[in-house]
Amino acid sequence: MSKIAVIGGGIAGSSAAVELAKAGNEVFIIEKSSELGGNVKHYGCKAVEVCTKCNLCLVDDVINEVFNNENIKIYYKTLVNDFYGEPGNYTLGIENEGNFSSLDNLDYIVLATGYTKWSKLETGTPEIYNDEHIIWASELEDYLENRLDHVESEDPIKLGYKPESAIFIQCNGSRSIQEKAKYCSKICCGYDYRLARVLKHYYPEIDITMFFMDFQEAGYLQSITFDKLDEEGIDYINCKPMRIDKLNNGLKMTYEDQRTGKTDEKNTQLLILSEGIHASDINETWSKLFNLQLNEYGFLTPIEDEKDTGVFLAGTIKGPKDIAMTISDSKNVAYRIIKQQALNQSKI
Amino acid sequence: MAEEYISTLQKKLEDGHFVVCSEMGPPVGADPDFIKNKAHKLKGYVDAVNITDNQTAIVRMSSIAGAKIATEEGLEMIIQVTCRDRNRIGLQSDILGASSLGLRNALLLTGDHQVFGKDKGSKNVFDMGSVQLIQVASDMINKGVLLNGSEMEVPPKMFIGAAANPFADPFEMQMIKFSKKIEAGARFFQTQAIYNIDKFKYWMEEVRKLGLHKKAYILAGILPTRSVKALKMMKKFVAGMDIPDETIERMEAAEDRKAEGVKMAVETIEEVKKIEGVSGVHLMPVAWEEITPVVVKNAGLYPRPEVD
Amino acid sequence: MYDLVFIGDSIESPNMNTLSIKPELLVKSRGEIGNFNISYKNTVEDSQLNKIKTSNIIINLDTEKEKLIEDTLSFEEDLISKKDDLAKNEYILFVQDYLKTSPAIMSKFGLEKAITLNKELEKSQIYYFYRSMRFIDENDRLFEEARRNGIIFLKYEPEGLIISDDNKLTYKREDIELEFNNQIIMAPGIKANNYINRVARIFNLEMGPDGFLQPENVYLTPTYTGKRGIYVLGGSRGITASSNFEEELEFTLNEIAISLENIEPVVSDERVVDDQKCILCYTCYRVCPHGAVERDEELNSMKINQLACQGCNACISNCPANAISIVNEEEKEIKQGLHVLMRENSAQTSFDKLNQDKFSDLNVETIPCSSSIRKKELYTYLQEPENRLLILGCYEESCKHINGDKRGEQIVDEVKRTLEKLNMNKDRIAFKRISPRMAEDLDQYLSNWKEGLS
Amino acid sequence: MIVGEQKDLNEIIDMLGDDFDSLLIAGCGTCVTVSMAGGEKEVEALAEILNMHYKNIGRDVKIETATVKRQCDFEFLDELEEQVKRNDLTLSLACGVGVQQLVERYPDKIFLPGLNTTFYGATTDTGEWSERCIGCGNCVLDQYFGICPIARCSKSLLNGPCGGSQDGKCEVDPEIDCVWELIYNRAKKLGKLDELTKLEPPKDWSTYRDGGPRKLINEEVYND
Repeated sequence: MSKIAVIGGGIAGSSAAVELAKAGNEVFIIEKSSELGGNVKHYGCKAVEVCTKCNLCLVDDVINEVFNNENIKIYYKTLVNDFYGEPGNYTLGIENEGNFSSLDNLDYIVLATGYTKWSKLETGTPEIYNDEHIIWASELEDYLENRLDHVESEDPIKLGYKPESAIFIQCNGSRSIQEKAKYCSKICCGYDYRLARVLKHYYPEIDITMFFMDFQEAGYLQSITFDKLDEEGIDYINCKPMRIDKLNNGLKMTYEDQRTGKTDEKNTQLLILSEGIHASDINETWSKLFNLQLNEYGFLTPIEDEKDTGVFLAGTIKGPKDIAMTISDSKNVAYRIIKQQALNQSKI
Repeated sequence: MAEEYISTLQKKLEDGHFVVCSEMGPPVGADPDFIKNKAHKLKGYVDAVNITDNQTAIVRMSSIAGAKIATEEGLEMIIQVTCRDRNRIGLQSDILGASSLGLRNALLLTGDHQVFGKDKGSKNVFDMGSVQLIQVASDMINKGVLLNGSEMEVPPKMFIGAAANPFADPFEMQMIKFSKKIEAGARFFQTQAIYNIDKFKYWMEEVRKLGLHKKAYILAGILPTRSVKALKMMKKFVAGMDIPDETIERMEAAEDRKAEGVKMAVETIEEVKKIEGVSGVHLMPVAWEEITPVVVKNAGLYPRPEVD
Repeated sequence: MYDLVFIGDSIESPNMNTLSIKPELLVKSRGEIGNFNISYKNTVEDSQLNKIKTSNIIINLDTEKEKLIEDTLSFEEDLISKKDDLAKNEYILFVQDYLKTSPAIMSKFGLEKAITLNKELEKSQIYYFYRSMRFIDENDRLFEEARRNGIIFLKYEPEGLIISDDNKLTYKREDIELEFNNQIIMAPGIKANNYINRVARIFNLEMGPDGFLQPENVYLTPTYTGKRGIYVLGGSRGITASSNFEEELEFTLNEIAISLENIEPVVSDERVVDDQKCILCYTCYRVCPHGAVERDEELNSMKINQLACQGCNACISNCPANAISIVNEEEKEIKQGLHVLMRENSAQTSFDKLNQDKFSDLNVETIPCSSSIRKKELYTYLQEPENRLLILGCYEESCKHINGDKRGEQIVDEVKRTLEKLNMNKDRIAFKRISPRMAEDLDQYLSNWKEGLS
Repeated sequence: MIVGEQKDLNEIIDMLGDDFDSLLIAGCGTCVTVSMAGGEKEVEALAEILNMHYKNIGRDVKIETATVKRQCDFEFLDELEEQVKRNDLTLSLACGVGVQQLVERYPDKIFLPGLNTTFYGATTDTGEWSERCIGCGNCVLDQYFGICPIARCSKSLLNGPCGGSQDGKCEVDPEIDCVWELIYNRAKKLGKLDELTKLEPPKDWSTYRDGGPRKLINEEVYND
């Protein structure tokens, strides 16, 4: 049995904590906010008759397991501000609403502080994005938490109006050199597709267009392919729009249609912007505190072997991942620690 | 083939005439004039007329009774006998009765299943199937014995025919069954209605490969229609009917659909006439029997040859 | 005793005692996680059976690749050895996503091959036709490198790429039309392994879409089957599964390593079959989503493997002989009024977020799965005319017990039909699907239902 | 195995009538349990359904249940003696054989059938059974490569498919496989298609019901 601190109570931290606790370890989750669940804690279900494998159920399961496991202690509203010691005997300095204390005799540290949504960044969000007709995909996700699926309602997802058209722009804040995010965030196409299906479910007449660059395999949603999307009547346009203009009651998108090579326009009432996964600011602090490598995009990788340092990285702190991948990655981290414990045990 | 002719239909076929057969449905009722009227309209235009045996499993006047009435009006008739409603006792009895009434042609069939009719709750018999019925009838006629081995002093006289469906599946198995019918004693065949002429040509090619066209006469089934609806209904509901979409499109595009229906029938007759091994046609307009003379004339098959 | 048996190709698994069995040689499997008994032959012709035991099983069958068009080359072929022939072509045409979208792993192969070939063949221009590039591993970098090296990428719509019978390729867009008569190199069509059905039958596993082995279900990620201790990897899981092969492999081997240390039952209460009542009809075997039931060859009765059982009770509610029960199950007290049966981790999670006082007048019962409802008990409850029942299950494909939601709904539908026949109000029983993230919806629905509104 | 299905609920209620105060529902634990029509689970559910119904229409009826291993053997029926005697009516959820055995064992009592005995069949899917044999008394499976055209062809044709066979389906119902397609495919696979060219004479049906109700005696064990 070891004492292990998990920094971050999102999906990654919670998943790792559960596996470590199940193996009999004493686990401390250090969470900066007042609840577990991280970035997706208020996202709503995207099932429309059939589940679309957004994996939020898995998140809730993991969090329920955290609550039900006696080996896990959660520190809410707590920040980490110091780290010292040696492998097998680390100390973390923590701060809870101005009160400073420390966690001692820690055998392992799991860093799982996740990512930052592009929308939360100070850079890169043009003025027009404040328009009421433009929402972030994550805002729509939050709307869905309050949707009325089984109850008759004029406005089942509480948008405040019945949208006749919706446009999604993918790869927003990703695959862009200017945004310091040349990579693909891996999650947006799958999420946007699911959101589009929910919109189609409630507003069967709605006209949906997606601007995309390229299409990811949508994680474990194996049945999503271009062929499928075509069938569902979603219009896919292969480019990022060149310009967005305000209209009286909506927006005008100007884009170059690669299919025809011509410039075209399209109006919409609702513009949904996907948001790339960006490295969290705190990664810089962690890189110094825990001696980790910061890559060109701000994500972290270990410098020394994790097995030797006892400091492990879990989830999107390392780069873009969807929920399912984050869970399996974090469980893997836990398993590596457990294996290491077994090895250490056998040495003794 | 036999030197003496059992029926005029047989003689015309053996003389090498391109034969025209037609079909009539007896009434749901006991009115003999119904048959007589139909007979008058067909007389002179066709060489022989089938009279159906409770087709699509709907109760009608018996085929034998109807055939007798029509014969008296001067038509050469082909009775139909199906295995759905009678066991081997009834079937053999009917063949004897029909022959004694002077009816000389019989088309022996398995019969439509009763689910297609109005008496879905009836019990079917199917003591035998068409192949077996052909064999039994053939032995009655040629050997003078019943299925149970009893000999008859006066055996029946019948020219035996059967049905063939070039469009049913599995193709090869259907061909085996076709051969079996010939082996059992079928002397002429009437085919399912032809809309897919290419498939029919292919089927005839296979028939010729096996030399079967030399062992029995094949009459190509022609079904004149006058509406898109009828075509679509048949395509959807009549099992074993092969109606290409182009046929339906053609009918849809036609201004005068009746004329188009006749034209299509005539074109098909002209096509099948060119095929080696086709000895005639069998016209089977559904609920449009009055069109038979028109089709026969337009196809240049009028007047019909006379035999003694 | 092996730690792990691979059905199909073996994969290096450090510190584990493994064996690999070809799917065509697999004959029989019995038992459960920690103790599978497997019989297999050495060759197809062989009649001698080898019997081994293993703790875990990974089904690792490759997909079947088929050439979509005759006389083309494949992304997977050794193209370098054919470079002299290829050099005769002025243009070389790479095509992916033909007929069906190709998985990301195929883009990777295609890009790698195109880049290598481009370096070897100075005089040929490479065109790469695709509908969508999908990014895993190094694809991003490869794509960029390929473009930098002068490979021309052309994106097409389904109707915009035509390959004729004599392999002439026409590329059409509104503004351009190109025609080529050159060597085509294509991503192969991908199908499930030919032995998948055999393997599924032997292990009693539910099939997934397109003839692969993993049903669409959120709880089966990443490599689970419904059956504990049996995992599906790569080409046996699904078309796109190869894309994350490395991560999935590590995850699976780790899970196995943990299970080798200690395997706990998922449920604490044992489900048992009464061997005097069992008539061996195999209904439980067929309905169990976790492959936990098999025939007890000694007792001449079915039995439930306790480690494999995940407690959904589908076997109990479906057993026509009432032969299966939960050990020490307490007799339920029938409370009158409004009764809500809640699936434990979906509806219950949502319900827990609500103001409980508002619903204190409801009899709320947690059930492991909607398939656990028993017809007889529902009728017993509906005896009193004022009693009403609501069953809250999971959304399709998000049921932990694979298809328990559907079974539950079928039972409710049956009860509704009965009520209707008896001229009774069929809406006295209702089935609804609620996910853990639908608290708001559940709140309003329950409020309405209480008032008899729904 | 004998496959059965429960009669329509209202038919059962009408059949039971108004003239009784107590009812025994008797299940059968073999064939009809497998086809989920008359085993203990169905017996108990039906009892609750009828309880609910009689309560709803304000009638006081006492319902008991019992399920024996097989209703087609007297020895099992003896287990039911007390229950049969103390109830006005017995509704049997066995096949038609079981109901008649009950009548023979307890000639003074009334027994009603709760099932329709449908056919001899196999479980072809979870909750699905299909007819495979009609018990003609003279098996011909050797001639048709193990697939029975008597039971599985709508017209029991022995010499090949009728003209209504299309795309492997029967003209009577597109849900039914054309058995001749199955026979043909299997013959072809086995390389024995020529065996199907043999002309099959009319079948001797005297071993079927057409020879009158049948009885079978096993000389080896028969109590002469």
